[in-house]
Amino acid sequence: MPGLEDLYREIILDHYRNPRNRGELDAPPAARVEGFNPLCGDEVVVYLLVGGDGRVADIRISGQGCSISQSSASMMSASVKGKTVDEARALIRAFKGMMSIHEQRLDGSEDDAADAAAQSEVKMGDLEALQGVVKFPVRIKCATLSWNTLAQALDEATAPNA
Amino acid sequence: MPGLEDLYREIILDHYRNPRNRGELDAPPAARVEGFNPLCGDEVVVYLLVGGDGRVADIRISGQGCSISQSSASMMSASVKGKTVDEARALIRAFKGMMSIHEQRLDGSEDDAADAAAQSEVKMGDLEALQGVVKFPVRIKCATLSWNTLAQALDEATAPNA
Amino acid sequence: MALDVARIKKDFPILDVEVHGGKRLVYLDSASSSQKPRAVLDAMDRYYETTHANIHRGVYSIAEEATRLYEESKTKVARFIGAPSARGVVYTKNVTEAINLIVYSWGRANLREGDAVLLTEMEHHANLVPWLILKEERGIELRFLPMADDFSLDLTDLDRLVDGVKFVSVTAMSNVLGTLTPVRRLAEAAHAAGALIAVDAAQYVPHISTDVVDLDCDFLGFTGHKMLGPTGIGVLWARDELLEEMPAFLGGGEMIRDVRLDGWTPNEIPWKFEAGTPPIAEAVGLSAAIDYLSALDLEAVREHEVSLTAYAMRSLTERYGDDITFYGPSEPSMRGGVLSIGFKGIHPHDISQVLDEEGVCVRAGHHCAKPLMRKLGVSATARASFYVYNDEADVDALADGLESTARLFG
Amino acid sequence: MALDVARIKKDFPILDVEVHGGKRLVYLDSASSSQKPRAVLDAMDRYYETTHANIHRGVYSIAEEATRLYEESKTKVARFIGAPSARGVVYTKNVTEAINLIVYSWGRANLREGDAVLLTEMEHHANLVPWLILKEERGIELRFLPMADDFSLDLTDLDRLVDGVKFVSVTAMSNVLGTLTPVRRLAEAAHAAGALIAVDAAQYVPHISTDVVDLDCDFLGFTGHKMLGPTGIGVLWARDELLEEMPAFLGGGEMIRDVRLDGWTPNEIPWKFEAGTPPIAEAVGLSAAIDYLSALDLEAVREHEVSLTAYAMRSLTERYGDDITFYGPSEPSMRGGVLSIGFKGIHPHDISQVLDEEGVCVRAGHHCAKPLMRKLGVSATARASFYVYNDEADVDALADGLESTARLFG
Ligand SMILES: Cc1ncc(COP(=O)(O)O)c(C=O)c1O
Ligand SMILES: Cc1ncc(COP(=O)(O)O)c(C=O)c1O
Repeated sequence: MPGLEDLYREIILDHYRNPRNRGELDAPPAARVEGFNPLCGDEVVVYLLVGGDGRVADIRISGQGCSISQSSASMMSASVKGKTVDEARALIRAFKGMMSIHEQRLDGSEDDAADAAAQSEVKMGDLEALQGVVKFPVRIKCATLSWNTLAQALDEATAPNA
Repeated sequence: MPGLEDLYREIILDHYRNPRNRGELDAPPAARVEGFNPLCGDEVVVYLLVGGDGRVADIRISGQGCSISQSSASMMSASVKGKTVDEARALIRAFKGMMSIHEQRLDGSEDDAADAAAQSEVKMGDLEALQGVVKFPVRIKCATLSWNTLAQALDEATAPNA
Repeated sequence: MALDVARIKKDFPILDVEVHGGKRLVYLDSASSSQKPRAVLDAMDRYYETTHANIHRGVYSIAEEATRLYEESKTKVARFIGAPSARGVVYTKNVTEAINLIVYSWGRANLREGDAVLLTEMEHHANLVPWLILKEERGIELRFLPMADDFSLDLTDLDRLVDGVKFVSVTAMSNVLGTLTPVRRLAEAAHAAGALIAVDAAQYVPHISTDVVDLDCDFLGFTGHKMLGPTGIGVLWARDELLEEMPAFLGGGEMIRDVRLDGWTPNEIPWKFEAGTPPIAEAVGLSAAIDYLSALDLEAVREHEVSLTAYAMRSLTERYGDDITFYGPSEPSMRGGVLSIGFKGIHPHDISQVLDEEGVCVRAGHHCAKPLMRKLGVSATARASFYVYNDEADVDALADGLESTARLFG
Repeated sequence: MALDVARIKKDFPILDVEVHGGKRLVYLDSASSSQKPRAVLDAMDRYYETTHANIHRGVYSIAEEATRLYEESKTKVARFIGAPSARGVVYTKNVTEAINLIVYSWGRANLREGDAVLLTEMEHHANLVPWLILKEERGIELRFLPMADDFSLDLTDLDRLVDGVKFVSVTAMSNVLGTLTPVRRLAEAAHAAGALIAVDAAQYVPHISTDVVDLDCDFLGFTGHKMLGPTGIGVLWARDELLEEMPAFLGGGEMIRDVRLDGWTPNEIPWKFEAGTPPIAEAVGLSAAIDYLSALDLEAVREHEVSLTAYAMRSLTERYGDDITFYGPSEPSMRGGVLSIGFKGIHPHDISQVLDEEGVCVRAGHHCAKPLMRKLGVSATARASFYVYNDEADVDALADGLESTARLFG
């Protein structure tokens, strides 16, 4: 049985207590996407502004959730700010690779393989602290909520008609 | 565990091998009613002729079934022939009283009490041989099939517009 | 007579389990699913080891005995809820299926566009989603009795809301708030309005002596796994006459009288509503669970839970004052042993996670009552719930665990 | 490798039972329901004694472990039937519910008056009555592939019958005749006609290695209690894309993503179709049953049953000649281990009753296939059926028992 210290690392608690990039942006011009965890009712709203240079010019997070979903969102916002859209997408893949539990898959899912590859190429930095969540399967969705929402926001911000 | 000899008494096997009143009657004037055991698919057809004197003038049985349903039908036909409609009805009640398993009832059902009373007043004769069936609950419906069908036939034969 | 909880605990093997390196398991999630006493497990094992066969169709003796055990189980269920006979007892896989059966069979046969059904804002999804599905399909109207500020059911507008409805379907006890609803009064109002009433008694039957005649309801549903019984079995009770009239729901073996390639005729009730092989071993387990509960005596069970709830509310308040919020009626005798709490604004997931580390199991989430959570203005609560095997030491473990939570997140 | 039946028998506690004063139990009714090995009972006990909690919603560790065991069970089921993923595996209470799910959800969403569905004359009521109910409701047309004189499925008119149908639903093996139907060929015909195909594999999956990709079917249903597993659990497998499109069936907890008082959104598959608390312990038991069967090896199981069926047909014919009739294909390799017999015109009830006295359990009746019985021209048959724990001594006991029957009724 993994202990709580694997889950609630100091840096996670820090992001939970002092969330970065908390707030809202005008949408439009920003993309605004809501994410939702049906298990617990947690909600996250991602506001994303991609600049003319194809980089994440600004990002804000609102919504409510547990320490894992809140800190993951906070760390996510800090880590993608200033990144190009492609870099952000690679980071999402890498993060989800880190979070995926392979045991319940029957087929060697290609997505997983790609995620794992992405993971090995991308520097995760502080995000590694969230790795302990994998040992608590119920909480994985808490950790990935904001990342899935970011993926949608990136799609929206870069859609041809946006 | 009751032994088979409780179920397959000699007299029952005799009625099974040599069924009495087997055949059909013209209907009308006879009442013709089909009975049906969904458990096993057994079918019995009772042909009943009630005379002007209110007595069972003739009765015939057709259909197919197991030894218990066949012999019970045969014994039933022999025992009601010549009886008045009321006597036949009393016999049905008495027979069903003998066959009822009380353990599964929650309420003191009045029908049961009446059946039991009827049973004590009516002479069952050979029919007593079927009492052993009660120990084989699944077979009770085999034994009562022809009697339930007779009850319907009596209703039909004595209906105002018949 | 008070429950001898120390002795009762010994009957539940799982309570001997140690978690997280030597922590005693403190199970406070019986509103989600109860634990099972050895007597229930033994009854099912004995059934499988000596008697198992498919029922209703077999002439040979183990099949006959299996059939007898199955039907005896229904007789026990009928007695347990004061039903006049076992003919009104239908086994389903859980209470959710029982409610769906009502909606699919009675609902679809009787409700047309514009017909109104009255529910409450406190319903579990099990007594809401089936009606929402019918609403989409048929355009029926759903009305809701609201929750009052004191977490009771607000009856102020009952007369207006019940007027003209064809059906009323209400929980007897909220699985989030612990609120007991006034079922008899609602039944009276329903019947006065010419409507039928169904009661979701999933949280009621396991804890409070139930009499369907007394409650004057037309349908009552509950679920085996919340009353010391196994998973895989639920109960729908209904008045015989209603079951007689209602069209069949699931089709298959057992529920027919005759089948031809071009048509079929239904079996007698209750079997008309039991298509296919029923949960036989589960029925045997439910029998044993009812025996166990009856031996404890439901009055004593209720008394125990009220006093444990009172103790929990008192001791948590003494220790945490305004840092703790109870979502539910403040008077223990007006509620069940289900305690939804908010604590220092800490997310229920985090509370439950930290408590787990101490061996304390509480549920965190929306408890399948999202509309009610919205009304409460929270996305989740942490919920502790009590049953026959819980005692004050369990409550103390919860209180201690909250302290660890506060230390980490406070 | 041949099955070591003597060893296998030891794994099934019920086979040690003595009936009627010292008679060994000779269980020949596995087509109705199989017996359970100790490993299955132990797995369920262990679950209840160490892990039970409601699944999917709990953060604490036993709830997490219960969830893992439940999902692992689905993964095992998926592997066992060659399904590409566990996402297509829905747990129901039995296969009857699985088929009703297809008819209520896919059927009601896709079939209108006049649309045709193709079944066979050999269907169990489970794969007939749900369609008859839909026919009454919607006026769909039902067509039937007939039984041939040699008890095989008559494909002479397949092209004509399949032409224009929207759905095909067929048994993979008749529970009366033992007839194996050519599922792959039927799937090909269905797909060529633009129809989907569902397979009732209740009598197939327990006995014959199954690969849904190979069979090329769209839906496949089977039931736990016929494959060494517990009562109270069935399986519907379907192609992911179909489940995605199909509307929900039963409404309640677990199957939702969000619920408001005025609407709801469904959960992902497969949970969209699992309303309420599922059969959790039963899923654990089914896991253990699959492990047990897999360890025996399905090829060996099939071989064993073919040779036992061959032995039974041979020895009964040697002993009783024309006095015995087999309703079913004469070639053992073309059939399952289900032997419906007629004997000297003695009613099957009486046969079964006398056999019971000798400890031999066979089923007497219409086996939930009344239209087929009518076609056979009988109201009932006596049916012996074989599984992994049966051997030639069991068949000999059956043959001896028939002699007692003849003595009493011949
Ligand atoms: C071919 C077939 N289909 C369906 C069923 C129904 O199974 P269950 O009663 O478990 O739903 C059976 C068994 O009775 C069967 O043999
Ligand atoms: C009030 C209420 N109704 C219905 C249910 C659903 O019970 P089940 O999941 O056994 O169908 C529950 C429990 O989750 C409940 O608390």
